Amino acid sequence: MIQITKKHDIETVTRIGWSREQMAQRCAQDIEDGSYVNLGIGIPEKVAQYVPDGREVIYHTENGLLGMGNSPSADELDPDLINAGKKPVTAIAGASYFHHGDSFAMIRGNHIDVCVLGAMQVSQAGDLANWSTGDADAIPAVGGAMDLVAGVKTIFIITQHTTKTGSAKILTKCTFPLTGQKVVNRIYTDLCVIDVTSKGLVLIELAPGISFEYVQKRTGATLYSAASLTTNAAENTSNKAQS
Amino acid sequence: MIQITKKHDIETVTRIGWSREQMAQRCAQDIEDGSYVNLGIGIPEKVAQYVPDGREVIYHTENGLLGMGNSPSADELDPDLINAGKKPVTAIAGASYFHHGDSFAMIRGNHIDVCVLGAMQVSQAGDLANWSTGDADAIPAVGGAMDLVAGVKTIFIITQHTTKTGSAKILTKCTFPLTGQKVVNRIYTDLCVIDVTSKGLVLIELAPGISFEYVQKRTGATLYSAASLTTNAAENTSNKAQS
Amino acid sequence: MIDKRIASCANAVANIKDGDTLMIGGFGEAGSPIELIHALIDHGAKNLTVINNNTGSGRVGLAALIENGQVAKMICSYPRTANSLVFPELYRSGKIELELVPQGTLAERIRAGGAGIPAFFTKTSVGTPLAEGKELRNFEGENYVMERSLKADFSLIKAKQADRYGNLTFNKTARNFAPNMAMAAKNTLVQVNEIVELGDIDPENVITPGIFVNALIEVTQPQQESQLVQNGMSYPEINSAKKINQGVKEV
Amino acid sequence: MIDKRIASCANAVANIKDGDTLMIGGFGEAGSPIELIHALIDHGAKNLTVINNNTGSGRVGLAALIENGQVAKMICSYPRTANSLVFPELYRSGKIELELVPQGTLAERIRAGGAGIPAFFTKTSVGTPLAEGKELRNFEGENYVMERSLKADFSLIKAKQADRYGNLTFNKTARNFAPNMAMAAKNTLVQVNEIVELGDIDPENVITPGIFVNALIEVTQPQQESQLVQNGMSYPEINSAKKINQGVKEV
Repeated sequence: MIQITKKHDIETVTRIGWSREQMAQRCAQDIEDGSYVNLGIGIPEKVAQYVPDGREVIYHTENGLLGMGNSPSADELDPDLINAGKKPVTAIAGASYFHHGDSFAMIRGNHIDVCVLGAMQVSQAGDLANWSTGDADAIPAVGGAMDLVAGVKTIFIITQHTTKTGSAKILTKCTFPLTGQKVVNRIYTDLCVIDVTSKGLVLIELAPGISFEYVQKRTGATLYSAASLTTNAAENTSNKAQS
Repeated sequence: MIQITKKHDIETVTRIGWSREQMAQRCAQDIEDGSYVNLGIGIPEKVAQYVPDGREVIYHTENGLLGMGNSPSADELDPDLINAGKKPVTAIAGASYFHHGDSFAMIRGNHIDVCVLGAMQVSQAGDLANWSTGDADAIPAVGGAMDLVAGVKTIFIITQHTTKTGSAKILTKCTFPLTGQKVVNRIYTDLCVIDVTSKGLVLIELAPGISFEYVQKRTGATLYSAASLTTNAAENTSNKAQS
Repeated sequence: MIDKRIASCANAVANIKDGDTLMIGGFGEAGSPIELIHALIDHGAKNLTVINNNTGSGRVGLAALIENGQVAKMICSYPRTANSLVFPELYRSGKIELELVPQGTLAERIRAGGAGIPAFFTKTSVGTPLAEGKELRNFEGENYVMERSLKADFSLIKAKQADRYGNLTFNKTARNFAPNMAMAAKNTLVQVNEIVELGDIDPENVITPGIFVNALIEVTQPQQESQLVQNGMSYPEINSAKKINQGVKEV
Repeated sequence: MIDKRIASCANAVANIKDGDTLMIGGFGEAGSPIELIHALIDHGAKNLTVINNNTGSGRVGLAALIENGQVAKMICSYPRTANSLVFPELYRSGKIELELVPQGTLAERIRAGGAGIPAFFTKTSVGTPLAEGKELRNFEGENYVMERSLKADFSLIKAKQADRYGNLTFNKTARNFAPNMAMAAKNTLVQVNEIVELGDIDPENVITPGIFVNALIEVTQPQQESQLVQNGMSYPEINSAKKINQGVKEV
């Protein structure tokens, strides 16, 4: 979260909480060894690079590849080998290609363990809105998002805690058209980590220097504090971020 | 059809009409060049060997092979390469293997041109009964028959015109449990060839020496004579059979 | 004799009629049969319904077909991309219809069309605007929406290898919708990089069996959509006979 | 680290519980995972529901599992074959339940179970006794029957090659139900002729991606059901440790 303070006409921009990289890094801690994982476009893509050493994770891209590797070097590049964001990728040893029917059978049939996606809004019930603002003039486009949230076992959301204008994105009820109902399991924001539980939104971890009250003020739904709430000391984590 | 005549205690067994081989041979004339064909167990299997030279036909076996070839020689034999009757087969150049889901998508999705099957009973509406006598003590077994008749474009039936005890198998209405409703297109018996049309059963060809009346007497439904009814001269065809 | 090889893309698309429904393979440019699409622009069939995951990019391939006014309706999951110039404008001005379908539901509706399944149930889109007007049904405590199959008059796809029976293999993620689309159309037209002898493709590795294929056109060096877009090309402007026939081997 | 190799068939089947639903691959003997089935006989789990196209032959493999009283119900399309001794007797004496399903509907119900589709419509069996009690529905003038998906606690299948991720290839028509069953079970146990290195199987030629596989047991020289039947063998009588472990390579 970026805070802008005006004092004597001098703008001071201060970063509070986790950066995009740190959000991806935090999320990556929760990707277990041996998982089959689908990463959405944007910050979710960054999760792969932070999965802790020693864990073997297989990446699925819904356009038809299990075992997606890194970006290709110039001579590896093949326009026929792309990810769901239509960017060139590679395939690891032990990969497999399949058609869309089979790829979405994999998704719809609950075979993928984790999907990490961005969000426009998340409700306290775990409803997700991430494909349309409902603007009549917008070109509606959904891609595989509705299939992923309906079919993948665990849905992680990575998102800024509020919109650029400071409005809450985590709400009692979404106002944008839904991508899916009761689908989100955990939310990683720049301020905290929140679990979606049957009792409501439970805050399980705070970014360095962030308080429960600070987060609650910027959330459009009631937050509960986990018994085991982790508070990260500001200095510790900024060290981490530099390392 | 076998006719048994008793005279002075001497039984004379006379074959009238087409033999099993000739029925298969007659049916094979109607398999067009370039067809995808599924052949049932029994007489239908024999059709492949009589398809006229110069026609290229691809055989499908529903357990997962398109491009089934002949029986294997001893050293070609692989118990993993079998047909729907669980007999060893071979695969031609240009064959493909697929799983049951895909194989029956091929069938159900109307992609196979012709299926040739045996019958217990056929009705004048084209209903087919060929999987069960409805006998309470019998072990019911259906295999792929219901899928084939529901999905294949053209269904040819090869059957003896009557049962061993002389009862009609071609009927106003089947009495045995159905395999499918209104599915049969053409029936090849030892006595004749019959088309199932919206107007009823139309006799289009007679075996050598067989008359319309002879067939009608052994049929449990009204037959109509095709304008173009082919009558095969007895001597001609018996020559053919010897050649 | 079964020989599905056709001399040219123009011959292959000749029977497409005004008002037909077409499935066009590809996810973005990967698997897009650009030479077949350009032949269809030359052909001129109008009032088409086109099923594709996207709506093309730049002013070539599918985007050019749309720009040329041949498409009345798109059925797709993601009609905008980084370089999508044509569709958004036509859509906003009400000149083209859009049926938006979740990507997996789109794939399964096509698969169902090819597999003789008129309708199926899926959890995807339940509780969202894309389930509106569709039948909902509860199975074992969960809600599902009923989706209908999709079929087409023609499918236009791109493959890597083919034999004269029409057995196909694909290249990497260019496979995407092609095997499903090949099953769901009355006529499947395939532009293929290489036509090989019968038996050259191991029967274990055939992805699309020839039974689903009607016509094969060998295009040994297909144009790359992203390169054409990058070079600011548009179709039919790039339609000098020489350019288009590059790589098309007459058979 | 993802390594799905398991030391023995006994280990693989250890978690199968009384009352579980099992899918067992194979069409006749082709693709039948006979070593896994024999391990399940040793294991002894009872009151099983078994989904297989047939009911086995002779007194080995699936037939032996049934004869051993472990199967309460069979879901299959063709429960009798030339050498089927065990099932008919038990069925006639009311000791085993049978759900008869057309072969293609069986395959599609399994495929649906793996693909997250709770129900679909098919023309197969309309107007026959096998459609009785099922919902009929008219789509565009044709009647279809609604069929529900099938899922299982375990699938037991046989493959040709595997890598440690569980990517599989199959041999010829032994492929049959295995790829669909691998998708439809919570746990898929695979006996495989050969375990190869990651990358040895071309990603284009993987038939079952590893995501659908839970355990791999290398059985380099599996027993051939027809030979055992021909030799009048029965299981567990042939269960000398030596015979059964023939060809099972410990990993």
